[in-house]
Amino acid sequence: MALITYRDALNQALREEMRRDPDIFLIGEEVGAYQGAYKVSRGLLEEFGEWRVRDMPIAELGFTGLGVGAAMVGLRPIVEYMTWSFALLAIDGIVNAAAKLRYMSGGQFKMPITFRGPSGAANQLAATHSQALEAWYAHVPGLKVVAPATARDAKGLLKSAIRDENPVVFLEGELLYGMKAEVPEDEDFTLPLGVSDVKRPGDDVTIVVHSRPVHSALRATEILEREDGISAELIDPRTLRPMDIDTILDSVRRTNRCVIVEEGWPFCGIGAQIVDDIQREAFDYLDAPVARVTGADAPHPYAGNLEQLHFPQAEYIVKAARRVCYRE
Amino acid sequence: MALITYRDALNQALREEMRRDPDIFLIGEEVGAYQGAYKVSRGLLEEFGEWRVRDMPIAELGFTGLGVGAAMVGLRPIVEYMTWSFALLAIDGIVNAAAKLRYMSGGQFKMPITFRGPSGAANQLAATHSQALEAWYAHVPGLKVVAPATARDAKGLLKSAIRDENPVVFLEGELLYGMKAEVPEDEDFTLPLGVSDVKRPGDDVTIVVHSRPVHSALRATEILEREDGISAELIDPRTLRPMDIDTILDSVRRTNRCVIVEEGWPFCGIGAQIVDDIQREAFDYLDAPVARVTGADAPHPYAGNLEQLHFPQAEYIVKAARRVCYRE
Amino acid sequence: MATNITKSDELLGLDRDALVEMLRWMILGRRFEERCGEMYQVGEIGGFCHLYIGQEAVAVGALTPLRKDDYVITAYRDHVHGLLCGMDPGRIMAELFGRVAGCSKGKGGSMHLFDPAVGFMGGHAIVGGHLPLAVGIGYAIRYRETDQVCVCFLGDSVANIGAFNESLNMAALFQLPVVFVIENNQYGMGTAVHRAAAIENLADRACAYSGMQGWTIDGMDVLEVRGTIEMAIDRARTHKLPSLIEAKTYRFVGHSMSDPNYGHYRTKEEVSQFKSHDDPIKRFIERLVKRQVISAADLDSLEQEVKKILDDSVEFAKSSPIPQPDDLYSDIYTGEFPGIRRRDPWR
Amino acid sequence: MATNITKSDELLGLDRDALVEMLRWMILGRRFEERCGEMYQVGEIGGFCHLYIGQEAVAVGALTPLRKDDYVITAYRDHVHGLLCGMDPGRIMAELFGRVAGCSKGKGGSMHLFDPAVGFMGGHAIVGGHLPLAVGIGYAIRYRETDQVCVCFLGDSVANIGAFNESLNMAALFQLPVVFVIENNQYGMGTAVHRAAAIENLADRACAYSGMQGWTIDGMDVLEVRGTIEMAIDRARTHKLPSLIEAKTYRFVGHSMSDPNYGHYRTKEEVSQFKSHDDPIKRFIERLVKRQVISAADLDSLEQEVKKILDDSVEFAKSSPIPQPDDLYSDIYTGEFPGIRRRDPWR
Ligand SMILES: Cc1ncc(C[n+]2csc(CCOP(=O)(O)OP(=O)(O)O)c2C)c(N)n1
Ligand SMILES: Cc1ncc(C[n+]2csc(CCOP(=O)(O)OP(=O)(O)O)c2C)c(N)n1
Ligand SMILES: [Mg+2]
Ligand SMILES: [Mg+2]
Repeated sequence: MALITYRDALNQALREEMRRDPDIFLIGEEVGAYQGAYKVSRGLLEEFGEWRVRDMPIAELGFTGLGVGAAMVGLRPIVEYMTWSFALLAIDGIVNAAAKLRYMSGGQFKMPITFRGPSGAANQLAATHSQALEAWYAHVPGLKVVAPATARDAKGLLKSAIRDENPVVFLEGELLYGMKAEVPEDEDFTLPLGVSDVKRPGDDVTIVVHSRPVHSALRATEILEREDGISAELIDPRTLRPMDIDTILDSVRRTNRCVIVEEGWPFCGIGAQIVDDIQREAFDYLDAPVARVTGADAPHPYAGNLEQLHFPQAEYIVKAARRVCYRE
Repeated sequence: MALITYRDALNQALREEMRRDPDIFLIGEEVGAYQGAYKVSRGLLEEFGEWRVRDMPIAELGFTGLGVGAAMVGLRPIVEYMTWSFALLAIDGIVNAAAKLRYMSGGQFKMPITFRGPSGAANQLAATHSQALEAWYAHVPGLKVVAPATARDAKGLLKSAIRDENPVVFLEGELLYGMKAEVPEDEDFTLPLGVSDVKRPGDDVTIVVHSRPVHSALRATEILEREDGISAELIDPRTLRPMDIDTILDSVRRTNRCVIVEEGWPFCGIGAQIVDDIQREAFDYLDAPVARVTGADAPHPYAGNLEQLHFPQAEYIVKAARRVCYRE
Repeated sequence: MATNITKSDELLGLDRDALVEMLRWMILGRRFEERCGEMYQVGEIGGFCHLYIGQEAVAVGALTPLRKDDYVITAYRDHVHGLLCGMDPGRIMAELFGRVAGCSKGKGGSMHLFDPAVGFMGGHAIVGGHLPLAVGIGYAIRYRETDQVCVCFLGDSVANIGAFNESLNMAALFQLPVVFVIENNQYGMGTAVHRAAAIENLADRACAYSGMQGWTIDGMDVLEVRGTIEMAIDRARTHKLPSLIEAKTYRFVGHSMSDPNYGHYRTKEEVSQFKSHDDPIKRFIERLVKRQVISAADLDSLEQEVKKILDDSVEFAKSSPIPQPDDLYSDIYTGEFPGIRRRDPWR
Repeated sequence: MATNITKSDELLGLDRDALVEMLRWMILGRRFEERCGEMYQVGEIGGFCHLYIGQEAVAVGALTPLRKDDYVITAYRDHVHGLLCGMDPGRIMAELFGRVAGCSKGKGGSMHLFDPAVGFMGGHAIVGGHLPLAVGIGYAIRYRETDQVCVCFLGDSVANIGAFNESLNMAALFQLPVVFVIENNQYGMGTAVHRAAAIENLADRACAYSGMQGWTIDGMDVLEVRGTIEMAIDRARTHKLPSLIEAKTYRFVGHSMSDPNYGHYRTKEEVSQFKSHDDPIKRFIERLVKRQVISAADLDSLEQEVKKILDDSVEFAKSSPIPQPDDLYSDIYTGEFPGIRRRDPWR
């Protein structure tokens, strides 16, 4: 184990997998000579050469399709978006091509492609650059969707995503790149897709949260413990499609209360689906309505103070947990 | 009142509004000389001339932006997509430009633009041509989303959408174009956005459904009445964003049971959000978990028999209603 | 940049077998599509169905010189391209019928045919959507350092869409062995080319990409198509340079089965003019007869042979069952996808 | 198609006031950006902030000949374009500070400046995303039958993106009065132009659109820019024809505040070479001094004048309050949006 950043964990995952399998290659804007817009691909061009680490023109639709076409003939592309907000230009390639080619061909194609890059807000990048659209991708049959919150999860899950035979939407967090965690150095270390992680055990309320807000939620659990004596269990599904809902249900059946947190917009968000799953399968266990804490139902503002308000802050999670525990 | 098709109702709405306001114009593929791929714009080129009814090259991103740019300087464009599946290529223009320009400019722009065209499946058009992505658009602050199920609603809501000062995503149904209903001929007839319509009153269970499945749900209510003596109330929200959730809540507070139906995919669908709203605001009124009947969690198959299976059939709605009424 | 190549009257030096083979493909293509039209009328085929009638010289001229290990990709007007790659006519017909014996088990239909085993990479229904995929295939060829090529067909309307610029630029920039063949049938659905494209000859758009060679040719002359494509294939295979060929052709039928042959956007006269004076099959037959390569009897037996293939394909399709309900949920993912039906207790 | 216009040594026949005005804008642009850099360093400005230092000749040459009722649209490197349209420097600075007195009440920030009241249509942060909007503005101009024009600036990287093809084709097809000005500063972020674009001169891509005129010019020569744009504006205003101008320039600073001035993709030497031999302001000053249009004293007073404007703008920005929490939910829709905070009891 070594204490490394989320960025370096991703870099390790890329490097190890590319060493393991010569069919894997990485494309995207500035992934090569520039060493990655956020330095995730540092050193890879030097090690693997330009056919395996290729800078692309700014043409998201085009290079997404380049990846899909190469996957159709058996290569294993990794497509980096400088941010996922730019992938809106490429969404036809992800949703109409990558996600559907297997089905439309009656199973003739595998589609071992990983789409990755930072998603969600960074610092004051404003409305066009800050979206957390995981609910969109999770909506789509044919895709898998992964959103790691820690360096360890990032490495283990990216390796599994790259090895998966299906198109995986892999959502990183720009504000997570610098965060450190203990990460196994073992090249065989992977984490399976579709398995939730209990990031903190607890008895009184279940908090379900993925990606960056995991860290606010962890702070919230501490406040709840300290100020209210509420013991919160924190579950990070990590994979949003397929989602390991059983771990969540098991917890809710014990705690009887649940708060779901996400960075994205509320309407038809990830949390809405989890609410649906909980009420369908654990209806009789609920002692209070499930509460959701989400990004504000607004585009992302530039001003720093407003942007902070947009995020699902620890403070809101605390309020929501108190509400479902009837402790207001 | 006259008995006319959904297609002609839309045509009337376009014609009346274009006569009323010279700033309104229509663009899209085949909207002019060809009279519309589905003949919704029949006769409009002849009446209004080529600057107001303009055939576009196949360039969805480009002509979406053309509309947005024109709206920025005060015109009122109507952008037709031959089908909404093709709008995936234009989604950056809808989501990053149209939906956000007002916010990003601190209110300096109005964005009176209507994006419209057929959404959802037709007959055996297969995976790339059949998507019902209303959950995506409803997720996005800055947009309004409308999905009429009848000729009357189509006319009244399209007129309101065109008059609205905000970007409206207007989802029609290719399989609805030929359906007839009584439609007011009065030029002042409009229906407000954001108001649910109780399409059938009832006492025992609330069925919430929009767009084409409204008709399967109506059939389901008849079967339920006849075979089970279950009196189902059918509510069509018609506008998905903003959604008139109060009408739905009022009904559920009376019936204590609810089934939500949609053509789109289940995960993070419209129904998931309605479930969330119901459990949050009417938790204590529910006598059973809310049930959802959706399109299958699969891409759309071509084969006719499989495609039928993909849709939320009346039969499934009946089953779901029986389940929530504990009548299985 | 675009140049017309001189019309070859030397039959490109092809021997009789090769020429008859080309004619056979053209007739098979024509008759296959006619049969599809009939099957559509009687309701065996559904959805959107775009026929290739009138354009046969393009696919036949472009695909007969390919190697077995080359790749081909096109849009939704794809039956004949699939056949030429070596797809089984019965499996295509079964696909159009929505049967399990179809190349895609009935899940793709007319617009989404695939058979990677013979290098046919689809069948893509989003206009322009397959151009980036062609670039990816070209990239993979260079990645693996083979000397395969990828031929990518596109409609005239595609020259105006974004993916065109992104794809041609990348193909030129990375020096990929991709041959783009525009089938300019004069209309994108109901829109005449000059009403959509601000340029006289679409292949002139090659000018925007250095290393890209453009050609505008008579797409009704199967040998002109073949002669040009051979040059383009050589550029691709040997020099890793992409090309853009515009083959001017015409579709004799409506855009799809739901579009009338003429009406709003073109006249009956225009259509019959082309049919009687510029039918690629008639033109090729006349030439072969004139040069005494074939006789009326040869033609007859070709037609018989083709008819048999089509009868068999329809027979095959009809004998195949429709998919099982469970197939709705199969082939979405490779491997297990836990809980895929969890939210669906109703079906 | 692209042609270099001859370098004018006649100062385009402009009088002293006009020339000094241009110089004043260039200095204001440079100093404004320098001030932004400082304010970023001290944390008053956040987010992505792309400075225009080195490129001033392009915006100044292109925008000084415009009429008040013309439209201007550009990407995220937009401060100087906004200033030139007549935006108040204080309101821009306040926007960058995220204050309510900002042009967009602090909601847009550096990349999303807007002031439609002076014809400045933004400030767009998605590469290529504003080209279709420019086409829409051009469409509206023709719709209303006025003789306005729309000038659309774009980075060199945009020539490779899909929207470029769609937009230029539509502008040419519908004969719209749009002037596209590529600011070729030699890099798209860290990627040299020739590593992204398969073409020598980007303006040569005009060849793909009939009616579109292309020019590749020295974008460090403010008068060459102005002379060219005047021809393009005339084409647009009088003849409703679009143009594509490529102004070759250089950015003296990093891509954005988070990118070092040199390093991975360009050398220190290259940057200093440009700074010392091809600074557009120095070049213009030398010319004006040589032609005795201005003196050292004039320059001094210009700098003083500009400094005062900047001091005032920073003062103004600092004195403005930050937005109120409720502003998070305002300006999303025109009119009421029922239940907008219904799902948000926490904030
Ligand atoms: C992106 C997209 N927009 C619109 C359509 C609908 N559509 C299908 S074919 C077609 C016309 C295409 O014309 P062309 O490229 O010339 O090919 P042709 O049909 O003539 O072979 C259109 C508009 C589509 N499939 N995809
Ligand atoms: C669609 C999209 N892709 C990527 C980005 C990230 N990005 C912002 S600026 C930039 C480089 C653009 O270069 P250029 O067009 O030459 O303009 P310059 O910055 O040199 O003025 C990139 C890649 C973006 N904003 N939008
Ligand atoms: Mg065509
Ligand atoms: Mg640049």
